[in-house]
Amino acid sequence: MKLIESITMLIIILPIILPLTFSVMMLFFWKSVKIQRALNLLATLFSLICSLIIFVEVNNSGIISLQVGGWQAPFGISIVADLLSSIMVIITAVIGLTTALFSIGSIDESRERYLYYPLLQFLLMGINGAFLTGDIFNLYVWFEVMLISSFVLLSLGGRRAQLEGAIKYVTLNLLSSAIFLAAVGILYGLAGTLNMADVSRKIPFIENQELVNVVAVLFLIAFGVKAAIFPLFFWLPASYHTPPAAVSAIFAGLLTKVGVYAIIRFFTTVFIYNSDFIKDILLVSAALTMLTGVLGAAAQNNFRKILSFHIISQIGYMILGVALFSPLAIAGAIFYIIHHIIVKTNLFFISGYVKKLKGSYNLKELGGVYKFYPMLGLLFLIPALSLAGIPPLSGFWAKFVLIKAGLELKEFLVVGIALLVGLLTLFSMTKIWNEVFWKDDPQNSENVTDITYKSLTSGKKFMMILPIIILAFITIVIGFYAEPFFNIANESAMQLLDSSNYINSVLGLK
Amino acid sequence: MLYLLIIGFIASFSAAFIYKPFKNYFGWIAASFPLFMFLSFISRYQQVANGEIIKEYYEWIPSLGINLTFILDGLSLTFVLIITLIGVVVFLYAGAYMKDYEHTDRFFVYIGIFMTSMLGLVISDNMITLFVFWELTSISSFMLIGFNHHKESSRKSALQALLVTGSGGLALLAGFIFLYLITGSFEISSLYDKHSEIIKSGFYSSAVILILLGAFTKSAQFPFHFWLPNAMEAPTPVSAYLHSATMVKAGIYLIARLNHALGGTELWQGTILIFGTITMLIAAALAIKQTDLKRLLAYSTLSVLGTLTLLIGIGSQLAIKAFFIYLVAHSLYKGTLFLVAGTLDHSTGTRDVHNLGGLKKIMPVTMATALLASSSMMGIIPLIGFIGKETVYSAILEIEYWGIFLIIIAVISNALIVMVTILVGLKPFFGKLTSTPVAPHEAHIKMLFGPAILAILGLLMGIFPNAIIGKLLEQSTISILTEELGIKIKLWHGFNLVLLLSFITLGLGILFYVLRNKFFSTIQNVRMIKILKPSEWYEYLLIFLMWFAKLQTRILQNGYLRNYIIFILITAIGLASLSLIKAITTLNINFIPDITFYEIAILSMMVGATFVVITSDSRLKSIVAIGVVGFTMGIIFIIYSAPDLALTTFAIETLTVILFVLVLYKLPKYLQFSNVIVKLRDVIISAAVGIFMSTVVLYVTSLSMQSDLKTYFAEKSLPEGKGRNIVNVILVDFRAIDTLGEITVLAIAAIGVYALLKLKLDDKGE
Amino acid sequence: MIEIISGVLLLLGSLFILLSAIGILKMPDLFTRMSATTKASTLGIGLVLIGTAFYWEDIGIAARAVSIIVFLLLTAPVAAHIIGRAAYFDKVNLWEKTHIDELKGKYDEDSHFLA
Amino acid sequence: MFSIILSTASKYLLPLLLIFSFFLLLRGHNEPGGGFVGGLVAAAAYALYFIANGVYEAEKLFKAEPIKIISIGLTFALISVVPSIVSGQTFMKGFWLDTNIPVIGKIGTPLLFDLGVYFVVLGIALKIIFSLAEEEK
Amino acid sequence: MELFLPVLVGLLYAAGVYMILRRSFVKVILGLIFLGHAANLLIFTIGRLTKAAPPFVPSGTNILTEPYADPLPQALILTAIVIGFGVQAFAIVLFKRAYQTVGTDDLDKMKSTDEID
Amino acid sequence: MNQLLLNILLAIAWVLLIGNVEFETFVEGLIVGYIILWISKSALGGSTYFKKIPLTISFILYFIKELIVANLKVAFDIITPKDYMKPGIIAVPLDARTDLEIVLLANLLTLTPGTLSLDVSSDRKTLYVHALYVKDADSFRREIKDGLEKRLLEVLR
Amino acid sequence: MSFIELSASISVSLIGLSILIIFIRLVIGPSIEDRIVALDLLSANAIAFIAVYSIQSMTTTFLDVGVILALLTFLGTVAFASYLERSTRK
Ligand code: NA
Ligand code: NA
Repeated sequence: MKLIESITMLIIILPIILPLTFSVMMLFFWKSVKIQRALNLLATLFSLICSLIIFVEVNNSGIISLQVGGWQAPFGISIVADLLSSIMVIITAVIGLTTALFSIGSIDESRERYLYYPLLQFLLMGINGAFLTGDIFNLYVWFEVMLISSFVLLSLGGRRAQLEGAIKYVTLNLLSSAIFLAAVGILYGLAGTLNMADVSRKIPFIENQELVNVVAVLFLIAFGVKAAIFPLFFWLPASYHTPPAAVSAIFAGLLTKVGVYAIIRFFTTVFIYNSDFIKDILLVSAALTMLTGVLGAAAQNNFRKILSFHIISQIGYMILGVALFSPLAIAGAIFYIIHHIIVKTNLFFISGYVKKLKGSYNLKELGGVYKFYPMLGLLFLIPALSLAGIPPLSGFWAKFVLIKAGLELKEFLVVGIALLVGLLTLFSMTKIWNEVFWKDDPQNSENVTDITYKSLTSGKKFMMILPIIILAFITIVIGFYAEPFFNIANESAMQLLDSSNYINSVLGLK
Repeated sequence: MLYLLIIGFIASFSAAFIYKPFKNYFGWIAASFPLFMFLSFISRYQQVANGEIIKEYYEWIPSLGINLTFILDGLSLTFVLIITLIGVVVFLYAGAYMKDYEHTDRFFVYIGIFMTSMLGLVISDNMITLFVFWELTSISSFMLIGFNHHKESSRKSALQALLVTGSGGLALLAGFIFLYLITGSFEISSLYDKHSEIIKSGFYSSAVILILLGAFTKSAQFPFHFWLPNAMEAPTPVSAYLHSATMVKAGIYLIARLNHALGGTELWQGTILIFGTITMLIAAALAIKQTDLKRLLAYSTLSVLGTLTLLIGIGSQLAIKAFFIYLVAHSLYKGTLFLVAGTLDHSTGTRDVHNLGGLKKIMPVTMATALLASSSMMGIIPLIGFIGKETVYSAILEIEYWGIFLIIIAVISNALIVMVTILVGLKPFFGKLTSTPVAPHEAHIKMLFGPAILAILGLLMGIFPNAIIGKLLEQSTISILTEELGIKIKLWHGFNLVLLLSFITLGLGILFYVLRNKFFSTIQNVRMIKILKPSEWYEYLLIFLMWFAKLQTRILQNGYLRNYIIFILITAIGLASLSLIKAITTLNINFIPDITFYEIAILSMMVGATFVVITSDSRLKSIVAIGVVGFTMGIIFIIYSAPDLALTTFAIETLTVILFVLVLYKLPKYLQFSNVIVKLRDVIISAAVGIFMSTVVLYVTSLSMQSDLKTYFAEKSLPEGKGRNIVNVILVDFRAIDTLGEITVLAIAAIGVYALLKLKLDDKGE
Repeated sequence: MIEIISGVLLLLGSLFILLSAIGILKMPDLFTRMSATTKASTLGIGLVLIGTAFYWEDIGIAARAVSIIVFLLLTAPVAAHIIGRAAYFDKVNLWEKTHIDELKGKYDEDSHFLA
Repeated sequence: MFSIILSTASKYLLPLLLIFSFFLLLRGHNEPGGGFVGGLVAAAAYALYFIANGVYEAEKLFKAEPIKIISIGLTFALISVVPSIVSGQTFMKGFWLDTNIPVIGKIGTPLLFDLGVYFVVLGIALKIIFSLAEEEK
Repeated sequence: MELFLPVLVGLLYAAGVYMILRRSFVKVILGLIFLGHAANLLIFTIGRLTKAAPPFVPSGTNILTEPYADPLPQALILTAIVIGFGVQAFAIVLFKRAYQTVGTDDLDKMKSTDEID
Repeated sequence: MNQLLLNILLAIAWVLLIGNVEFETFVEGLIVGYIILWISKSALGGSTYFKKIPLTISFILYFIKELIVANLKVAFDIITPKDYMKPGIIAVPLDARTDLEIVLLANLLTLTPGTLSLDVSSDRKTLYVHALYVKDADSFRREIKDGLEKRLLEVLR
Repeated sequence: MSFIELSASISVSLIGLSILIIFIRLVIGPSIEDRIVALDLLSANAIAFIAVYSIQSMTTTFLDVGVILALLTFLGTVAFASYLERSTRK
């Protein structure tokens, strides 16, 4: 009986421990790529199951918290799953699973032999840790786990572009870590505690509230770099187009969203969001993030570079949700995150598939895909149009909610920008569509595929197309069946805005 | 109705699978789909005609007020019937016309989706549901306009149409949300009794402007009209369908649909009236220059769309009546003429009016059809077009003050349309037979049947207007004006001013035709100043957009790592300092300078070593110096009671040195890159960061801190953590999960170093 | 009594340490500096450590002091040797009064083989 | 680089340093030290040996693949949480045996965890150093 | 009130920032190391300082009584140092590989991934 | 035999480090030492040592005396402004044969102020020494061979 | 102030002074080897400082740091020297 209880308690830490356990197992089998593939797949499957159970638990019985080592909060480290966390963990698992599949189909064996799969699991471990922890310093640790795995995944293979991209990625992210660490230190110096719930409780008693604002700004900058908001995003376009598509895809889907998650978490649970200063920063940043991102995309002629800049642009929408800070806006931001992760990952997968097919990411060199692979074209249109906010796909509802929230709060300018950016996004997506799918292949109008594609087994091809189908299907489901998704987003927004439940659950009050 | 839509979408997609096996008679199969829709809806005719409003309701996203509510009233049904009826003809026609195209199966998928979306649009009562279908028509028309996507012009036109209608769509969405914010509902039918509330609201004008933007772009009103002629890149059945009867009418439909809620104000009526008038005239005028059959028709369509808009702008009972009749008439004859143009193209290989002539003997059926439709278009009795034009003139004449002015414009525009009609509908068949790229021949029955039906329908409606559309007209007017219409449609009103105007129009039209032929080369040479052409605005806007996008990307994403760092740091320090300044004013602390001897030693070592690192011209020297920095850190940790930290620092420093030594082996000498100004800038930035950090630390440490954690660890470390070294107990017990993460980082770093050094893929690919 | 012994040892040791510090500053070239420092500082530190051990009268502390001393005795000359050798390769200038250099020309420039 | 003096010294220093690293590991719970510093000292010992004798000799001496050591370390860390799960306690709750062992004092899962840390640190330091050294050959 | 450590914190930050703004990547790494030291010293200082009282429970007693240094910042810094080391080690090797591939340590020569193609 | 000796030495080192002179600690040290030796077994070649304890003691005393004398000599040179040094690098032929002998000799020479062992020739027959006070090379060589080397070899052989 | 306290203070001051003097050598060099020797000596001084500081602060926990410091300094010196040696080899 006790064991069962323990396992139910254990469930919320499993998204962190499972990937680690499987990574270690893979390290023991590091000579056998096949075993690693299987273990990796198994790990992601288990993680998905766990995350679903966590979600059901949280949805049924409220916020769950685990005091690691039995040291009561705020003295030990708390692992906490509220709705937002559990949603994020589920999406992480979905993306993990699809990336695992896509990797089997697309990653070259040399990378696999150099421990690609354990790295993937380490990355997921860090991401899940960041979503689940209730401790500020522990968040820093998970950020670092996530970062270092992403550093390695980014540079794995050692091609020139990878290395050049990685240098910027690494340096700027380390800079953000340094700011993060400083902020953690200052916050401890002010509040004398690291537990998010406890900090939230103690902040009102700090003598100098203006100093709290200083820390809040520093956290915002640190997370802003990770989230790639304006003007802190430079590392992203410099690097995201350099690694293999599977890596780009999981980065594109998950990494920046951890930054967004942290911003949401800090400005709902930890800090009390009552400063016009912070709001102004967020609003201006949201607008400029949307704009500069989409304009950056408009300037590009490379499939993945366009997609990379669009990540930034889309992050702007999520930040807009946080900046507006009404329940609807936060719900919109959460809905946006869910939608965007699914869609963006898929677009990167598709870019990878096209690359395998045609041997290039450059729009000028590509063409003729739709003619011979209409299914792939259709599969591209689903996420692409969703990203552009075409109804009734998921992206439309995401934008709709935010625009509605913005108009409710009479933030007309930023709503106007959001709408304009939506149009420009559509422009970019049609540009890809025109150049890659519609246009004839500039080299040859016959069905010419790259040598690598010809050499792929049908199993590998299937492994590449399957995750694309899965994610496209999810996009459609979210679009056509948006009500439950929106309701959950709404509920998590409510939970975030009333942090007393969180605090009580973590600190064991009441 | 929802089920009909679902069936519609499924049927559309199924075309992809059933096209190939039934290729030869696919036109009939395809036509049965809109026919089925037509029959399904016309079965409700009686109900609607009796004034019943049929509604359906399904929950979709109730928490956002978005539901699948469908409404079938006179207005909807009119549009539904036009859409499906012309659909039957176009689908049948396309079966033959598209036979030799590649991927015709895809064509039927798109056009099926398009039709279904169009149906959804006109039966939706919920604004957001309507918007969903609105955007779906944009997307499916994008696919249709760009159907010949191997041609760059096709792709460009498709993009243009999508961007113009898409931008309007976004405005429309915002407009809808404004309406929601005013009324708390997205249901259009719920707006009936909220008219006064709406027009009094502060959001009213925003809502009107945004919604009209949406409608105007979709219905190609000036200055957004340019996408429509360009969209003639599409295969002819597409042009016939989208640009005569369906898509471009969506905007008109929307204006009509929302008239009851938003109308009655100067803003609404005036804007619509003015833009409608301008479009009517300009489009007709622009037609003069055209030589391509389809482009001629397109400009005439634009003019008609302007007229329709103008009519709603007038907003009188008579105007609405005119609107309705003209709408039906136009759909019929324009659909026919587009298809005729397609047939001519198909049979002769050209669409240039100058290359066509004397085909009456070779293509008799086509000629007959064209004649019938042209008569309607020119407003010749007894076709429906005649009634349409008559009513339009009557409605305009009713206007006070501006009526005269408007009627002149209307007559001129219509005369120009007459000219277009002569060019498209008559000229190809009469006169001398010209040589064409393909030897002309009469078209296949499937391509003749449909247009002929439509043309005949136009005749029948002209003769028996009340029997066929009378009831529908009444109900439609109720939908638009929320009041009953007391006027019956009549073909013949006797000799009056309006009839005179009709004759003037015809005469003027013929005059225009003659003049046009006479001065054709002159007309061709008339170049409009580019800046005046909205299509050029679009081009300029795109060019500007690309220029600006590249410029801002080059400025921001410039590739220089240090610029990125500077951006981040200035943002961080700038924003944080703003808060800090406020914090400082509320603080006062006293410094007691109490510096011991070894503190001086440490400080001078730190400063000296830092200085050496910064100024050093050799790598090894910097490494030795940074070793001293680390070493000094260790000493600080010893002085301030942190032996574990000191141990770790020394160990790490040594390992870092070893690493550096292994890595830097054989690297070249430092190069001095930066000039004095750059260095000065960097010194200022770094000094700012340093001063900021020092200040923060000073002020935070000046506050008192009461940490429960410190005492807790001191009390529990030995009894419960079983260790005297509290730091270690924290690391392996209290906060063991931190340490777990930490060793994971190390493991990953090791893998990373190993992989980086061992795995070196060549630079081809990726 | 023990405190006095300890204090004297501390003072003596730190004097030797100071001496070696002055030595390293004053001596004319690297080799003479190393000659001066390696020993004086080892001796000085040894004395200070013994002094400390005396002060605490604790076997554990004494053991640590002894281990440090032993370790220094083991490593200091090795360190001096490899630095000196590296310096010789690196062509660090000998003091002009160095009158005999029997090592000159004995090293193979490429392989560092020493005849 | 080869120097008889350094090479010989390193051979005698290696066991001395290793014993010292164990010492740091085991005493760490009560005195300065712990798995991390212990692991680093052990790695330093091997690093010294490697610098003095070359990577070939060092790898001959250190036969285990460092990645295996890392895996073992992580495994120890993971095993240390098993008792807490099996006994139905909070995750990672420390477990201690009653017996008092000299030097170490009490034995419990946190020490096992620390041992894991020791191995990971040792493994990574060696992996990094050896990879770099091989790169140069 | 200690003045000298806050000043040192600022000095280290300034040095770190200055170094990461250089064009040579070796200098950038040195800058990152400075920033690491700076952050550690910041946490150490801001967690309040105590001289000559390490957080060890003396033998013979069960709990530690004031004055003693706060052990938590120390534990945090330890973790941060170690993480920083792992990351730095990777960064150093990354830069080495970049040097091998690009043939220079000038960061201005490593802009290819930001170009518009 | 040699291994056992080393093992016991390690155990003693252990006891000293722990600072807890008890039998249990010693046994523990033996076990730990055994593990260490087992890990590092290939690092240690065979050689014999620790035979002549009295000789060793007298050697240590001799060395300490030398150490202090030489230290004072150098100290004097450091604190007085004038330099009395006549440095030089001298090749000293070696009688010491085994690595241990050579290394011990070289290191002890270095520890003695005024002299610094720079390197051993690759054939291990010559030791190159830097010295602060060299009147002439031959007498310097003799000094070392008759002094430190002879005494050291007595102890070791 | 007892004799031992006094001598400890003097001792710390002397060591501090030595550290500063050695540091001058570290800064002025001129050769890299000079700097390494200086660094080596600095850390030896740190060991002495730790020893005396343990008397001043009445805590013994720091002495372990001294042991480590001795070991690591040696390692660092060896690393530097080997680097120098190899970089001069062709
Ligand atoms: Na714990
Ligand atoms: Na640690």
